[in-house]
This record gives sequence, C-alpha cells and structure tokens, in this order.
Amino acid sequence: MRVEVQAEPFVPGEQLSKFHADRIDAGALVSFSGIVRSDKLDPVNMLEIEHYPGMTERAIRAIVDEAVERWQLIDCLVIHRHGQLFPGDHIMMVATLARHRGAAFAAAEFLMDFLKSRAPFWKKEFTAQGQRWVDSRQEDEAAIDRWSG
Amino acid sequence: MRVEVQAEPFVPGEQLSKFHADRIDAGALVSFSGIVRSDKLDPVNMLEIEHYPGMTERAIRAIVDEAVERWQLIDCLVIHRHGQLFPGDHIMMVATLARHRGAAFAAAEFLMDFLKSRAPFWKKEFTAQGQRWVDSRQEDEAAIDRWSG
Amino acid sequence: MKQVEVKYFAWVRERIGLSGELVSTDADTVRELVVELRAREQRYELAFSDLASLRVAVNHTLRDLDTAIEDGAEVAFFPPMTGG
Amino acid sequence: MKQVEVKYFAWVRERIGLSGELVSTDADTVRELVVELRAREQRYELAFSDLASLRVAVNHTLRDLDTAIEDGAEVAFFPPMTGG
Repeated sequence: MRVEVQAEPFVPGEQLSKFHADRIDAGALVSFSGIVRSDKLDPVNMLEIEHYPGMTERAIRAIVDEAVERWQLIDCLVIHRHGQLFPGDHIMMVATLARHRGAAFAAAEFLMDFLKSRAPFWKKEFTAQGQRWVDSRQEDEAAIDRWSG
Repeated sequence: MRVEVQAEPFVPGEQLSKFHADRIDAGALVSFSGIVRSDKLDPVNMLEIEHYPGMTERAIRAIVDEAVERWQLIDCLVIHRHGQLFPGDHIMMVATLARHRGAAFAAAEFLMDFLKSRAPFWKKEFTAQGQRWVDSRQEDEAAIDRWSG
Repeated sequence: MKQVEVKYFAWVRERIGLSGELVSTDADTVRELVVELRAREQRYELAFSDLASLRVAVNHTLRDLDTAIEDGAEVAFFPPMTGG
Repeated sequence: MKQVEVKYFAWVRERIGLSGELVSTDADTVRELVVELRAREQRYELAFSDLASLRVAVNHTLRDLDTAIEDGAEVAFFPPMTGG
C-alpha cells in the first residue's frame, strides 16, 4: 500500500508497471490519473498545489486503509504531487488491485472522491487574468455521501 | 481510438504511457486491465481464449464508438488477447481519456461490461481436473442493462 | 438453393467437430437453418439442443433466430460470450 | 494559559499573511479560539468572516468548531480541500 506525496513529476505508466507485481490471485487492475487541464478560452498557465505536510500523508493513509478493508484490495497505490504544475502534467494517480473488476473500479472511485475533499490539498490557478483559488464544488461533497450507504 | 486483437503479450503500463499523448484538454485518464487469476484450491494452469476473427474487431469498434460518443471521450484504447494465457498474464485492457473523471470512469466500466458479453471471445480453463469452458454469468447480462437507462 | 457459410465456436464447435462448413439450404431464417442442421446427425442435435444458451451472428453482427438469411451470408453459432 | 500552534492554509493564509503562529490562549474549544483571533485585527476578522466555508484540523485530523483544545495542540484553519 504505497502512498507518495511529492513535488517531483511521475509517469503513470511506469508507476503502473512497478505497482503490479505478478500476484496470481489478482484479476483486476484499475488506475486513474488526474491531469492539469487548460481551456482554450481561459488558458491556465500554471497550477500551484499547496498541502499540509504534517497531515497529508496521514489523511491519505486513512482513506487507503478504508478502501483496502472495504473492497479487500490486494494492493493499492496513491501518488499526489504538490508545488508548481503545468498543463498536461499528471497531478495524481491511484491504482487498485483486486480479485474482481467491480471491487477494483469501486475502490478507485472511492479513493478519488475522498482525495478530492478529505485530503489537505488546495489548488490555485494562474491565468492571464491573474491568480484564483479553485473552489470546492457541491457535487464533491455529494460524491462523498454516496459511500455511506 | 486504437483497437488491438492480438495473441502477443502486452504490458499495461507501457501501453498507458503510449496512449496518453499530452492533450491539454484532457483532465482524467482511467485504465482497467484484466489478469488471468488462479485459485489456490482449484489452480488454473492455462487459459485458452478463442475468438471470431472476422467479427471481433468490428464488434469492439462498435462498443468503442458508442462509448466515445456517449462520454465525449478524447481518446480510447482497447487491447484484447486471444490464444494461450497463463496465471498473472494480462488478458485485456481498456483506457479512457476525458475532460472529467466521471466520464472517464463510466466509459471504462461501460467498455468492460460490453466487452464481457458482446465481443466474441470464449474462455476455456485448463486445470488438473481437466478442461472447462468458462460460463457466462447472469450478472454480466444484468450489467449490460444498467446502461440502457 | 442458397449457399451459406456456417461457423461454430467454443463448445458448439467441439460438439459438432467442425469450425465451419459451407451449407446449401432453403432456409429463409436462422431458425429454419437450425431445424435443418439438427435433423442431420446426433452431434448437431446435441449442439443445438438448448437454443436459449446459443447466440447467433449473421454477417459478423449479433442477431436473433428470426433473422433472414440471404445467399452468401455468413452465419455463426456460439455460446454466450465471455470476453474481458 | 495554553500554548497552541496555529496553522493557516490557502486563502486563509493569504488573508492573515502568515502560514502559522504560536498562540497563547484561554480558549477551551476551537470556536472560542476563533473568537479570540477575530478580535485581534481586521485581517483575522476577514479570514474568519465566513465560518461555513472554513475547515478545521486539530492535531492533523479533521474536526469541527466544538472540538476541545489541549495545551500544545496544533490547530489548522483552511478552506474546503481541492485535491485529486
């Protein structure tokens, strides 16, 4: 269960290859990676991600532990960058390894929903118009609720 | 929109790196790969996958086209092996690239559900007890129905 | 008489003992073709004994038993698919 | 008097102009600490003006405003998180 909080870039494909040791009891491998997106009409030149060093890894580990227990994951990976990122850069990734595909998909979506609004990261966009903090969205909170059923 | 039906092995991480050209309008990249699984109690020595050469690629392309249109995918990849596979081997993978994570996840799950029971592949397991065709499961048909809403 | 290319996959292929054959038929639909094939021999009867567990493709597209057959068509019979 | 390590992130940090400070306080809860801080200066008043849009962590765990504060605690204030 590897968790990395880092300023350095990473390549999701390389991480995926490293992550998947050949476990013969695993049937399903899911990965997600989030990319810095820029719109043509309102280009983002840079994305700065602030985090809370004392808390970040602890918060992510708590989310990972819950996912592993809930879906009996065989393995789980979370990488999240902080610092200055540029359009096309990978912000973060998760990978889940499970016996069946339903569990691997659900766990990856669960991890994303919780990383989005329960891990102490804050994004600031730098555009031609200036700087702006990215607002949290109501649907991100709603996404959390769907897992409490 | 690359579709590969092949006997040769592939490495999901390498395919993921190749797949993701740096598109700045993409925000979310999801991959799934299915692995030959073997149980301790009932070990599978080999998995043989038969397919229908004239139809397979056409059937997969139809599924891909629907996913691309439905979730406005920026790109989409499907690789599926046939022939003899062994525990730990990757059977197939899908990757989806979209603006937002909801679309990338939904499209990947859609592709998997349809590849499972609408693409002409048939799996046969070789165990110590002999050979057996893998049965389709009722829930695979049910999984298809959830997309018709 | 139509000429139809008939293909068999997975356990349908194993039961019939052939992966495909050219069939001359008067059948207008897949269902009529199945009736003709079942009447041939025990192994065909066995392969087609449970129609609910069979799938049909006509010219590389999934169809049902009531699909019309044209001269030169390719008709494939196989169990439910297990890809992915 | 308790000594509390207070941390500020994102726009809370920018409004107050500090990433953290050691605070001597008699506050028993986070809510009481916020009242004390708001009373200090305009920039604190501004940072804490909308409590609904603030999140609190005590000793690196998300908590609410009614959480008790012990001597030596680390209390962090920040906007809703935007990871992922």
